[in-house]
Amino acid sequence: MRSETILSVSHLKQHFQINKDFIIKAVDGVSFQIEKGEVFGLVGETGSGKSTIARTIMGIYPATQGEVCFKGNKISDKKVYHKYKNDIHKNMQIIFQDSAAALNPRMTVEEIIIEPIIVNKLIKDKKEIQKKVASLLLEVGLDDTDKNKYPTEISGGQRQRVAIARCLSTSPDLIIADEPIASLDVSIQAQIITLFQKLQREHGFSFLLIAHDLSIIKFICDKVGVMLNGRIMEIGPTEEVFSNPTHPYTQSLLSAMPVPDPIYERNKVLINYDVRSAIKEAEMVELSPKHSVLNNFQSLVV
Amino acid sequence: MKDKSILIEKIVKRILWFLLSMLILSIAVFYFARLAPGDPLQSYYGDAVESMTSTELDAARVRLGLDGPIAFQYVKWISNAAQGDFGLSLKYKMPALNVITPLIGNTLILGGVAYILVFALAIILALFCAMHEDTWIDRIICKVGTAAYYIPAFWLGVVLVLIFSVNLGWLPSSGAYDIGKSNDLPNRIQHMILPLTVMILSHLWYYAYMIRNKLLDEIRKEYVLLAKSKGCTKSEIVIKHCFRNVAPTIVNIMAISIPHVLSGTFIAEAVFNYPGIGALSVTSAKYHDYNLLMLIVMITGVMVVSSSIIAQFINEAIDPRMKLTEVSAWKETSQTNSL
Amino acid sequence: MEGNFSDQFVVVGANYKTYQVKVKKLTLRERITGKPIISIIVLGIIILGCVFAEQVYNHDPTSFYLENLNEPPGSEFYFGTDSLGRDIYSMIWYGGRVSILIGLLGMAIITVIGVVYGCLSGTANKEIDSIMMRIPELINSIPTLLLILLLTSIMGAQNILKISFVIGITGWCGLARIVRSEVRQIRSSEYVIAAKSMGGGFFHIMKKHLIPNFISTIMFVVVSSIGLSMSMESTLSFLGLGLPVDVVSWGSMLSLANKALLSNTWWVIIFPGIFLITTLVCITNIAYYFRKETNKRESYL
Amino acid sequence: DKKSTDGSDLSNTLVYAGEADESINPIINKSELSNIIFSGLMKYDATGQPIVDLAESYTYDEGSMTYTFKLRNGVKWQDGEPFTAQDVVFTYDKLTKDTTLSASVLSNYTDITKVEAIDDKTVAITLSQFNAAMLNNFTIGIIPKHLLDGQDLTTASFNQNPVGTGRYKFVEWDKTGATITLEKNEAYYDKIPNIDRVVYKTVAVENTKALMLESGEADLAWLNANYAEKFRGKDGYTNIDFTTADYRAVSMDYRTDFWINNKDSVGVLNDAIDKDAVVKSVLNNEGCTAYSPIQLNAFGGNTAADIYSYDLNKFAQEMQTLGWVKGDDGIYERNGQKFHFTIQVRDYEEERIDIANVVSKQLKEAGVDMEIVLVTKFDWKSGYNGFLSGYAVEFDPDALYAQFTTDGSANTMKYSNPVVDNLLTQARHEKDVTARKDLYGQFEVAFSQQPASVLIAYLDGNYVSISGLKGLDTKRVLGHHAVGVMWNIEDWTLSK
Amino acid sequence: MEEPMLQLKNLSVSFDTKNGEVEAVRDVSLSLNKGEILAIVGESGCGKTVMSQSVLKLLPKTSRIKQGRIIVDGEDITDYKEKDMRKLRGGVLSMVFQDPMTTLNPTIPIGKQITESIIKHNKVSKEEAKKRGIEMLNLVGINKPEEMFSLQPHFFSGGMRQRCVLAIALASKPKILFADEATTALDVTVQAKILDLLLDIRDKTGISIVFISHDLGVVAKLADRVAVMYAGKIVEIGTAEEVFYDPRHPYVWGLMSALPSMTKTGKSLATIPGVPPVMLNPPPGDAFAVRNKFALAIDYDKMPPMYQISPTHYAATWLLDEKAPKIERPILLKRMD
Ligand SMILES: Nc1ncnc2c1ncn2[C@@H]1O[C@H](COP(=O)(O)OP(=O)(O)OP(=O)(O)O)[C@@H](O)[C@H]1O
Ligand SMILES: Nc1ncnc2c1ncn2[C@@H]1O[C@H](COP(=O)(O)OP(=O)(O)OP(=O)(O)O)[C@@H](O)[C@H]1O
Ligand SMILES: [Mg+2]
Ligand SMILES: [Mg+2]
Repeated sequence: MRSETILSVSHLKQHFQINKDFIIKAVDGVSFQIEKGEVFGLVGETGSGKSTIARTIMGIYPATQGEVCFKGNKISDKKVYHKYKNDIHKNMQIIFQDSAAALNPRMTVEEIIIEPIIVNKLIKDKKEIQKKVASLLLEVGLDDTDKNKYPTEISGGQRQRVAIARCLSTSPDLIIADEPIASLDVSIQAQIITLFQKLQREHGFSFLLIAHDLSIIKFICDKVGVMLNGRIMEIGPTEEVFSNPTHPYTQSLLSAMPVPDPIYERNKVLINYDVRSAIKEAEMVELSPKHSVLNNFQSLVV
Repeated sequence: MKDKSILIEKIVKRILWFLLSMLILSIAVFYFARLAPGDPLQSYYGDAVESMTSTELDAARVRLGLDGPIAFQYVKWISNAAQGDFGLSLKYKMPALNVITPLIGNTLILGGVAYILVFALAIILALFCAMHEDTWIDRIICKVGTAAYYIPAFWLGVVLVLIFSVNLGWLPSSGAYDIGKSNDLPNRIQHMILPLTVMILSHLWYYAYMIRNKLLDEIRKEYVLLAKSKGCTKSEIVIKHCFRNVAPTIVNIMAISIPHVLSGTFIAEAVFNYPGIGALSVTSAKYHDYNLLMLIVMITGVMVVSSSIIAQFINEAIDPRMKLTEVSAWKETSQTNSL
Repeated sequence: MEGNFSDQFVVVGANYKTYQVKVKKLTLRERITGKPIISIIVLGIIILGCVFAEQVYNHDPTSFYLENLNEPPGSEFYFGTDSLGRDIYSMIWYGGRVSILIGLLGMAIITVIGVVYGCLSGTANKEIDSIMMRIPELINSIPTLLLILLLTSIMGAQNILKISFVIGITGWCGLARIVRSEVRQIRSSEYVIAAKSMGGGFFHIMKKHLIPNFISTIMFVVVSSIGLSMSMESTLSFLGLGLPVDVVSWGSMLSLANKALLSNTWWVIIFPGIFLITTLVCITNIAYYFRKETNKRESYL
Repeated sequence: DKKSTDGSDLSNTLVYAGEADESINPIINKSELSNIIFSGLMKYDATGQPIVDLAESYTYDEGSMTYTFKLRNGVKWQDGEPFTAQDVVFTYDKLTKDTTLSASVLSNYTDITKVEAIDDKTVAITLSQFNAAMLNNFTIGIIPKHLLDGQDLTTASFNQNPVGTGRYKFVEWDKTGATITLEKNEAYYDKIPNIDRVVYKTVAVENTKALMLESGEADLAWLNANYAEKFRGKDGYTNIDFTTADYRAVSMDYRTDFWINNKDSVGVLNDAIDKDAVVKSVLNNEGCTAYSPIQLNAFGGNTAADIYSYDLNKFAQEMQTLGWVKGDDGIYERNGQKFHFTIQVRDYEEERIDIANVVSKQLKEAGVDMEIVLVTKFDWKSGYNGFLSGYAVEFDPDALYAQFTTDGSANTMKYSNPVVDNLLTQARHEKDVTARKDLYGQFEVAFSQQPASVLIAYLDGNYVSISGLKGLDTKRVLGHHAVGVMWNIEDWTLSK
Repeated sequence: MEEPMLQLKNLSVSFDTKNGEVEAVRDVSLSLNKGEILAIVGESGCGKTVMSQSVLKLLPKTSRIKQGRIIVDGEDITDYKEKDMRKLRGGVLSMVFQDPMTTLNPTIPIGKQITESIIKHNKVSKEEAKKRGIEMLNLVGINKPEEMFSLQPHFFSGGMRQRCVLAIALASKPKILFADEATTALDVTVQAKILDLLLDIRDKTGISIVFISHDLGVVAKLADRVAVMYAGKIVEIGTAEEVFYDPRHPYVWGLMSALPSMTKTGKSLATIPGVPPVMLNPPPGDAFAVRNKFALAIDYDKMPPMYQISPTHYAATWLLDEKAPKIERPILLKRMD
């Protein structure tokens, strides 16, 4: 059976007009698809447009060009978006990097978790809601006593769990996670990643996972896209991209990835990639059915 | 090349905005002033207006530009004003401009000196307090400053007069200068000491506290730690680093504080019988002296709007980041700017 | 306890014992240090005195005791009488009521206008926002006193409501600006984005996210606006724009300063002055406290 | 010598602190300054009787009802131009023919039908009917034709730069310093003053005048009773207490419905007001209670008109007779209407506010609600029921005519009483002095019975000067706001 | 043996807060040799920053050094007053902070910020200082340093700013550089370059570096020696090889196994349950015990001493006690090829 495409982004552009002479091309023609139950990773350095993609998909910014289809509906179109508004609100949720900023400090954990339910009027019965809260807390590994606390009273890891619980409360089909673990400690990171894995396995959620830590992408993602300056440089199954990085930028990124091995690290040679060497007009070239690379460098031999 | 055209465009934009603001301001004040009940003709003719016939009244209205609908009056006013004719003062029965001219200098001198002193002292005080945050001296200054700020200015003025003019006889109680001494600088300064004291005491803390708080925010920024780890002393950090960064804000505060300080001259002028447009504006509003009122409002408006434009240019010189954004001075400052 | 070594060196794994963090119970003293307790108490006393003025005063505050002009403070008239024989002591409690009422009304008007305007401007799009922000800028380019003069002359005879209205309507700009910038910040914060993306409407976001989050930031301004309104009232009284003459307020009492100081009746002027300034300083201390609370970061200096 | 011209030597300069003025022009407003800069055909003597001034002599022809003035020779305007009969004609033409002019004095001159210059030094003024006060009216200052011809008198820059024929000549109006400087007119045709210069300092706030006296910045000022009290017996100061014809009253506005309905209930209010207490407290005893608007005038003072006294029982009775009944709130009611009325009081006159306050309280206790509204300038359109007025009839009692006759030019309260109209008209045209006095006596009684206003008190004119100022003469009864103190300024001497 | 550049002897630093005493650094001893790079790793809140800032005495007034000594270049500076410290700061001790975006003064040109410290410590003329400043910019690898000298920070990218911060810190030739999470805010590619730069500078100038990080990968690249902190204490210290290839403390095991790069894809990560402790009144025993599946009973009651494993390798865990049961290390770092 062909797997179902949950999200498809094609030729998406997002340009910010700062003033008359100055446009930031935050996203400049990006295409990818996420199948049901798949974890898609986006890597790239700061400012490469990862968050902007996430926000454009969520409908926070109207797309400058290109289209976003959620479950086959072209939601980048305003009318379509409105038509499927309820479905989108319920089935697409976002988790942000900074759990402290993503949770309203004036709301209790419980209030935060049930906010999507209340807003979308999914459950009306008070008792039912209580039950739901309890089950969600359990699911993300929080204590029932935590529910009356405020975000400032719990640790960063717990906060991120609350954010996850909030997004699980509507059982979404797609979770967009924008650097959800970057602000966490190593030991807590592992807990959250494990939680993601569990959710994906048990509920079959699809993920769009944004990160700049390659090791995490490598660990959890089925597919990965490497971004630079608003464009995807290389996209493909994680295994393939990591074992056979073709684009020099991917190579440089991989070479820069720190590895906890002193001797290896000391002898490692960085691969430098000069962005300026890129050719402006370039096309994606397929290396394998799923692995493509942007041909904006000279040495590509297909 | 491109920079230059951007600059020109910016200046043009500012000037357009400036003109637009003055237009809106004049329309608003023109309209609102005329909403007030009471007959402007009475300011002009006094109680005699009672015995005037309706034809006489109509003729008088035409002569004074008070006939027709407000919009019509406004158009007449603005087209005259554009030619430098701001109409007749109803109370003083001479061109409004002539009423203002001999007095504006006084107010500008008093207000200007107070303005400079207030900010100079406020900055010094703020720097001092910020350097000694939460020590006893800072706390005392805060308390005394607050109390001084809240002592009603008019009351303070009277007390000062009683002490320094009446009892000690050191300083004159009123006026801008002694008879025949209009060119005698020391005499003028003598007359300004008490009004200045009142104006400074009643404004100083407001701004000192504002700047102090800005500085306190600033010394909580990380670059302070870097400066400190370089080996800079406290005062070097506050003066060379933090102060420089709050300078744009201070400039903005200064730009929009002009009406606030002018308000202060109203009271000082009233208490010390100091001839100036402050007292004049109170009278003009009370007497429905529309033309005079408009002129005064226009003058302060021009001062404020143009100074905020100047402030923006100064700020861009201090902090190039400002160039990227069109910051309106008003957005920058904190706290209420009332009084 | 010197236990058995082999007992001690046995693997027991995680969470064998739970350790409760001992959070020091704060003594009353510690709990109130840093809080403006004295200000609250003093203010409380003054407010209570004014609220129960009828019980506190011993003369009719509106009467002229024409036999007792300019009496110095004594056992009959605790704070003395003024040049028309009014009892200062009784007037203070009675007049404080008006002054405090004006302060509170002024604050209420400032807060309502400031918050609504700030929220609207803060949530509006860039163009509308920039237009909306120009309006207070324009208002602020006229000296407030002049503005108040204009408004009072439009509105005719004064009363407590009108004077509070005038003070309020000319004093909201600063608050609106703060609310606006707070709203701008909060609305681009991730929890608001999250709420939006889960379908939260404007009012939901306003109620649940915006207002609860800026309320502490604006407390300082809100509380200080009480004081500002009160002192503005006294200035207006001085300029002859205050309340009707038969309404006693601290402002109207203070505005007799000129007269009283010349006739050496210091009590006429000192007592209302002390009450006004004390009240204002107390209010400001409380406001400063709110300000400090919202900015608890440590100085790097 | 040079010293006296550089302006800073004040040893023979009188510094007078007074209220601010917008223009100095005798036609537009009568002020201390216009009185000494300008001079009229006639002037008042110490007792307030008109005597010749610019006119050397005059004759009155009963048949043609014409005054013929022979003008003094050699009089020069202060700018050097000769003073001629044309100037007189110009002035009176202005007063009688200029429609753009609207000054409160105009109705004094409505009887004039013709003004002509017979020659350079002779002027004939023809009336339509005899007017007993006309000689008084001829005291108005003459203005120079050569400077004002063809100009709008109200807005002419002349008003800030006046040229007259009086004892002092205008030197400078320093608006920046808020002073007006006058210098003695060396070319004056009569006694040249001793004091070289007069500097008039304009002051907006009443207490500033007292402060200026205290700190030596002023030599002479008119103070209210309370402030003047401070200087009594103080070293270096002299209190000069003039009698004035200036009284304070609660005047009603008979345009308003309240008084249209309750015209009969004005006089009775007198019974509820303890005027003595007002004089004692507010006026610090510097003044007396008032019962008639010409009580202190040579023609007035008919004690038969003093028909009211402070008596709350009597008041209650009268009110009952008038049909007023006290309501639950202690305020009288009649025909479903409360005895509540508003009066406007100007906010810069301390003693008026105090009077209003005390009176309001006293009335309140008696059962009448008088609400005070502070205004900066009186507003006749907003429907206030009255105002706290001040008037003075210091010279000819004919001033009453403009004030109290129906449609009189100064009848701001729209008072109308046929008896009063009749008496005042008669008196105006009565030639015999005793008969006139009798008519005014009748007027006082008639007025008392149905008063336009509730008269409260006469104020003394409490001037305070430095001790070195001598020659002020309290013989003269001063006018409103104690104006007229400089009537004999040429006799004053100053030593500092 | 050569005198160490920096020695901390039983250093404890506490904060007095409303809720009680926060023991941020507890009984830390370590030494740093000339030209050595010592990395301090540990999770958020474990006291890394407090420890390094206590050496420069940059901590707020609420802090105090409860016990222990700080010896810099043979000199005991524990009781130095502000005035004495000012001479040391910048001159001998220098610091680079985490976020290059906020640590530079936005309104002052980079050059001025660099020369400020040079002029302060070296009493040189402005021109001289400028020359040195440009040299410094050159050293940290900024192109066209003369032009960059007079530009404000906002003209620079994050990586360049961090280079500038480094230039400032190095400007007056300090002997010890503290780098507090100096590369955390940067992209991996930029980070790698800055790390190379640090190594390069160490080789050129012989400076000693205390490098604070929570990223074991970064530490592996840079450090000669590594100290792992947990809850204000150093739990293990040794050469990089020793700590990475032969860790002894269960916390370090936990950290290593939690790294995705140490785990096979598809397998689940070995997580450390629980959260790091609050430093307000920490528990009496090993603070890690409650999260440690190998915890011994004694861990809950008694603080483990530092056990020496090799002349350079120490660890504070009761597992190293001879009475303790032998426990198989759950993971072994497989060396990359
Ligand atoms: N609302 C906006 N208006 C203008 N420019 C924006 C806006 N949002 C993002 N940008 C710009 O778009 C570019 C891409 O930003 P984005 O946040 O998507 O990057 P990112 O890859 O998520 O970076 P990071 O790793 O720092 O989160 C940046 O240059 C940013 O400045
Ligand atoms: N000013 C302070 N007042 C009270 N406690 C403080 C203060 N500064 C730090 N602490 C506490 O000291 C402990 C150590 O903090 P420190 O900043 O050194 O941690 P860190 O290891 O640098 O963490 P991070 O990786 O987050 O920078 C923390 O528990 C913190 O709460
Ligand atoms: Mg991002
Ligand atoms: Mg840290």
